[in-house]
Amino acid sequence: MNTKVTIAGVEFQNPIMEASGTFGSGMEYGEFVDLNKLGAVVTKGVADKPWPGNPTPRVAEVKCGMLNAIGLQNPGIDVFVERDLAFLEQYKNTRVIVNVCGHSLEEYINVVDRLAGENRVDMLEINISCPNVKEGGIAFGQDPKMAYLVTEEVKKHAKQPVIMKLSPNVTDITEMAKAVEAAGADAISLINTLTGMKIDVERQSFVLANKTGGMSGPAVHPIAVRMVYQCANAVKVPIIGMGGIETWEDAVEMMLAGATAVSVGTANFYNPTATLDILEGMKDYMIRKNIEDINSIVGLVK
Amino acid sequence: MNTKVTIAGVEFQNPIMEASGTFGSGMEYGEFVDLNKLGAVVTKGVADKPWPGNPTPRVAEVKCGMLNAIGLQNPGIDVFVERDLAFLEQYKNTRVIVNVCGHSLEEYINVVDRLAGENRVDMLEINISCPNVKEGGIAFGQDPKMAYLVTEEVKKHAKQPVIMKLSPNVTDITEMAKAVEAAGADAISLINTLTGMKIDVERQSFVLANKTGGMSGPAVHPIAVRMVYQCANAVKVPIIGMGGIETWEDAVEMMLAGATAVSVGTANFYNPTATLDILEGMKDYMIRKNIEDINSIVGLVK
Amino acid sequence: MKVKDTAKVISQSVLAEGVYSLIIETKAANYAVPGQFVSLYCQDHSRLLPRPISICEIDKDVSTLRLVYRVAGKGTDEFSKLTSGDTIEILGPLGNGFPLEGGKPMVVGGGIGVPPMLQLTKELEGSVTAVMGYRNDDMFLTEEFVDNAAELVIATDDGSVGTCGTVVDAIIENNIEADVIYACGPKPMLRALAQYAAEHDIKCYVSMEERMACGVGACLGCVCQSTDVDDHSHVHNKRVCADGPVFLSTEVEL
Amino acid sequence: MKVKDTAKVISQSVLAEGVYSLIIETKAANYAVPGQFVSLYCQDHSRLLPRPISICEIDKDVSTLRLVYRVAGKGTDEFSKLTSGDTIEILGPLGNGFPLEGGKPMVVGGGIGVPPMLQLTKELEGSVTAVMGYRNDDMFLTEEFVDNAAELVIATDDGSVGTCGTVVDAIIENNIEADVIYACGPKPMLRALAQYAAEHDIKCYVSMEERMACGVGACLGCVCQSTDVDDHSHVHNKRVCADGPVFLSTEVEL
Ligand SMILES: Cc1cc2nc3c(=O)[nH]c(=O)nc-3n(C[C@H](O)[C@H](O)[C@H](O)COP(=O)(O)OP(=O)(O)OC[C@H]3O[C@@H](n4cnc5c(N)ncnc54)[C@H](O)[C@@H]3O)c2cc1C
Ligand SMILES: Cc1cc2nc3c(=O)[nH]c(=O)nc-3n(C[C@H](O)[C@H](O)[C@H](O)COP(=O)(O)OP(=O)(O)OC[C@H]3O[C@@H](n4cnc5c(N)ncnc54)[C@H](O)[C@@H]3O)c2cc1C
Ligand SMILES: Cc1cc2nc3c(=O)[nH]c(=O)nc-3n(C[C@H](O)[C@H](O)[C@H](O)COP(=O)(O)O)c2cc1C
Ligand SMILES: Cc1cc2nc3c(=O)[nH]c(=O)nc-3n(C[C@H](O)[C@H](O)[C@H](O)COP(=O)(O)O)c2cc1C
Ligand code: FES
Ligand code: FES
Repeated sequence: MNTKVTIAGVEFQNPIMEASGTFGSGMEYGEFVDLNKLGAVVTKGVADKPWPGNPTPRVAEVKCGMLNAIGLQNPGIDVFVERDLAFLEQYKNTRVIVNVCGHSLEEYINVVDRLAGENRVDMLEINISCPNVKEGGIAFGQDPKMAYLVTEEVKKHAKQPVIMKLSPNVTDITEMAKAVEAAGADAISLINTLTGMKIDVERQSFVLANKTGGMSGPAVHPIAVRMVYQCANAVKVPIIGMGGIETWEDAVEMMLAGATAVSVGTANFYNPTATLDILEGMKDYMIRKNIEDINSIVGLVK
Repeated sequence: MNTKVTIAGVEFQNPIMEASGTFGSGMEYGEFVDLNKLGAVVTKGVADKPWPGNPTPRVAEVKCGMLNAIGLQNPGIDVFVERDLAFLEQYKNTRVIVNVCGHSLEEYINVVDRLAGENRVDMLEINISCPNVKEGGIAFGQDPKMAYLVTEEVKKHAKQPVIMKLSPNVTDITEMAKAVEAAGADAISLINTLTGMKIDVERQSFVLANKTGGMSGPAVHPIAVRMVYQCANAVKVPIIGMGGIETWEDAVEMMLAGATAVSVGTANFYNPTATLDILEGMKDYMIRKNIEDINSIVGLVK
Repeated sequence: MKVKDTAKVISQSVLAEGVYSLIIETKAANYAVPGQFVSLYCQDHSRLLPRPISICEIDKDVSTLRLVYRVAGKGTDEFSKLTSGDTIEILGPLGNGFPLEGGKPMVVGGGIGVPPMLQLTKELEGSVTAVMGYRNDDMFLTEEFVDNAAELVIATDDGSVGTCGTVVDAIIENNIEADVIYACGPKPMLRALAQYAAEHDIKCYVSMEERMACGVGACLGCVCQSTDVDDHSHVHNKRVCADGPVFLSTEVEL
Repeated sequence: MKVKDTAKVISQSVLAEGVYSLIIETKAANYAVPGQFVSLYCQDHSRLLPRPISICEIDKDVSTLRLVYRVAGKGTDEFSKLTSGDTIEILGPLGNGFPLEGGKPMVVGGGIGVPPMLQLTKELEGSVTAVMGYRNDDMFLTEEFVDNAAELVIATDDGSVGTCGTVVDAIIENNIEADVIYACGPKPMLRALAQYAAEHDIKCYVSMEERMACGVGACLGCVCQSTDVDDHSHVHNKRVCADGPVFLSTEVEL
């Protein structure tokens, strides 16, 4: 039985990753999950300098999901390299994907340059759906021209293969996928969170200090599957699918729709072993369905 | 205590309506709900001729929601006027909003013209988020220029005030709202369904015959609230808010975000008395919070 | 009349592997006829849509319904854990039910299509032949049919009991005669029966299945293709929940 | 060590209006210290996020935890229906807990901040003064504090028992002396206490609350503003779930 998948020349022992921002750099979940068994650890978004993020409350529960407005709090690339990358050094079987954020193109590039010499970094995931980017504003992830530009520029500097992470808050996701593919992206990942809002009717005020937040969890899964399917039929680059995956069925569904690998985000919060549980379930499915190679189900449903 | 709201000169005894397509023309729910107590009955989309809709399965359950791909099956305007409008004649307290669909601008206009002389019709709701429209394609509800055009043309023919029903599958909902307002829309309603997909991992095939379907129910509520809020702060025309409303809290939340009235859709399917339950809950809230006039909470949270 | 009701669970038992018999007390029982169904709602609020389940037996004296179902997914799995004293939200009775015709009736059930034929058998006049198809000898409700039908004929896929094959095989093998057939079961079975009925010029009623949302005819989710134009939309789509689930086999595309 | 566990409900009882005492058996008990909390998960799958509840008592001999909580919404309402023999998913023990310092301790609880002070009171050395604030005479856990603290002082909002006013009013009124204060309760109470402690040069530990998602320090959802740069992100945001919930009153913005 083969569970190995390859994305832009990087081989993953299995297609199960956790989603950026839901798992830190793995340290906090090390008590529950043998990080060495994951396909990849995708780190929390890192910028060139420490970011304080948004005021609290930053998280809110919604039906079958949650809103978050963390605002990309992170320690900056220096601490990240010294502490987080050093920590990840010990997990040799697992690939490391560093999620990169910035307020401006320049800030993205600073991080990408800084990581160029880091062997422990297997891939970069460029988050162009930051809520508060200055230069180009939210247009980075919502305007195909801007997305093209960022991708092109990042590709000039990057020493590792580049994954562009797309926002679902767009009219036509395939337009975005095509733009970043045309600009040289090695892979795409989707979906980031859908912008939502929650109001407390008793206090008559927003639940989140930031008013709006990104919705994630099972509630967004059908939208994610649809977008992965659309992109798989619009571009040739491999896709990492995410959005509401909590069981092996959800993961398999995403792969049948066209994802080469999947990320698990919000589910970690209520099931710390979600990633490995999903991996086990997927293997059982392969046995039951006589699937020799997991790659054979990628995009099977047309 | 005042629960009356006015939209484009039409007075509603209360702000609770049911959402188009989830309630027929009310006949089937008459056993559970005294239609005379609703703010309005919003009918299933009607075209100029009978439409057969899509093949089955047309509905699928997703977590905290559902997908539908009915494909706007309807008996056409002639049967609708004779049977459905005649049936609604008896409910004098309740306003009647007719939801209009078409494959082309011409077909919309045919329906609008045909309804011009019908006194029982208080308002028109123009559905520009049909999945299968020919002329302009899905662009009707996803391209502000097309939305402008449809609105302008409909307004030329309509004898009743016109509500434009917007699709949430767009990058910037305020752009759409502004376009239809500029073209003369008297009100807007949102949100229609979010496009989603479900794949059966055992049968390795789409659950819906149509592959994709529109997602509705509690899962979409936070997105609907966000979009209503954004539009309320971008346009002056009144807003009818919908998307996942199942309790009075959800309805109040939508009004606090800026909706003058609300529609209840999917919730009818699991609670046939959802509309009236919500109305009762809203009245209790008004008493508890000392709210004299329901209009005072519209857009209260800024 | 339809009611939305909080039904009381009287008892639940296992009839065969994964097949449960649930008895609930509900005022819906007072209005029910054989062939109708009820929508059951999940307690877990992440699952919103109704689970339509046919009525297996009706006891108007004590206002109870018996529902027999197979665990097919998360909803029915949830129901299988109900025990005496629990409650469950239901909507019903829904649909048209079987018309009780004159002449010699044959009732045919296949798999989880067996249960709805029981109440029908009890209410039909004349000597009823019941033809029931199962996968294997893990059968259910056979005693009830022995008690209530004039004759019980069994077919199993693996031949462990009765005719080895389909219900149509069993009908042919046993040379069963009838003026009217009532049937519920998987589509291929209904299709074969409809063809058999057409060839032998027998009236045949079939109970259809489709994914549902409202269960009351409003959403147009559950249509099946009909040979004639339907009353609702004037196309060729009859609503399984409101115009059916029981149709003449000649009325619908099988 | 933290564990994700299916805990067994041993018993549940009502202590005051809307206040429940839940005893669960879980291996998390073996690692727990006073001031830590556990995340409780809802059975209803439409509610995904954890409900953090402080540990009120720990019995390592039988691996049980006592949790005392107020019904505040749908999740706690769900928990309030648990009875002996049920199970509940938990994650814990989480957070740092109170450090057991030397000197004369005073433990202060306000409202639903009372429960976590009980296990602390039991584990502190020296004669503990417990100062507990309630809304009115519908109090809870007072007997337990009488049994375990050297002294119990009560404040109520309506003056029905003890000092009429806040816990700080009670401390002043009763002239309570201490070398270290441990406190849990609403933010205004913690703020007043911190000020009192600063004025009297007393070390003061406060247990903080914030909305949580992961509960283990990974998501950065639950931060509070800290006076010093934090270890994780090198900004001024300490994670309540991992760096807290217990902080020195001088460490955090109140
Ligand atoms: C009129 C009618 C009568 C029925 N009577 C019986 C009966 O007496 N006994 C019995 O065991 N089963 C019966 N069924 C099938 C039963 O409704 C499904 O097995 C059940 O809904 C599965 O729910 P689940 O949550 O376990 O499965 P899931 O697959 O988790 O359900 C997901 C969704 O799909 C729907 N669904 C899944 N399978 C079916 C199906 N076959 N038909 C319609 N909707 C489906 C569910 O209602 C739910 O909305 C009947 C179906 C219909 C339409
Ligand atoms: C470290 C810590 C310890 C706590 N200890 C106790 C305790 O011992 N006893 C007790 O009664 N309560 C305690 N609380 C508060 C308790 O967590 C909330 O009352 C509870 O989560 C409310 O859940 P709900 O579903 O009933 O309310 P809902 O309002 O329906 O909850 C919706 C969401 O908001 C979160 N939430 C709501 N209120 C709070 C709150 N005050 N703090 C954090 N999250 C909240 C919920 O966890 C959930 O994710 C503690 C909170 C924290 C952070
Ligand atoms: C608390 C939280 C923090 C997140 N932080 C990041 C981030 O830093 N960078 C990023 O690209 N995505 C971030 N995301 C988005 C997730 O990586 C993922 O795309 C999204 O949550 C959908 O997956 P899920 O439904 O499985 O959570 C975050 C999500 C959550 C819930
Ligand atoms: C089964 C079904 C049919 C629908 N048909 C229509 C329709 O004919 N015209 C229309 O404008 N919207 C239609 N809608 C969209 C609803 O009116 C509403 O905008 C959407 O479902 C969100 O509300 P909800 O979450 O409360 O259901 C339909 C929705 C459903 C679920
Ligand atoms: S389920 Fe809605 S019409 Fe049948
Ligand atoms: S709740 Fe995730 S860091 Fe505290």
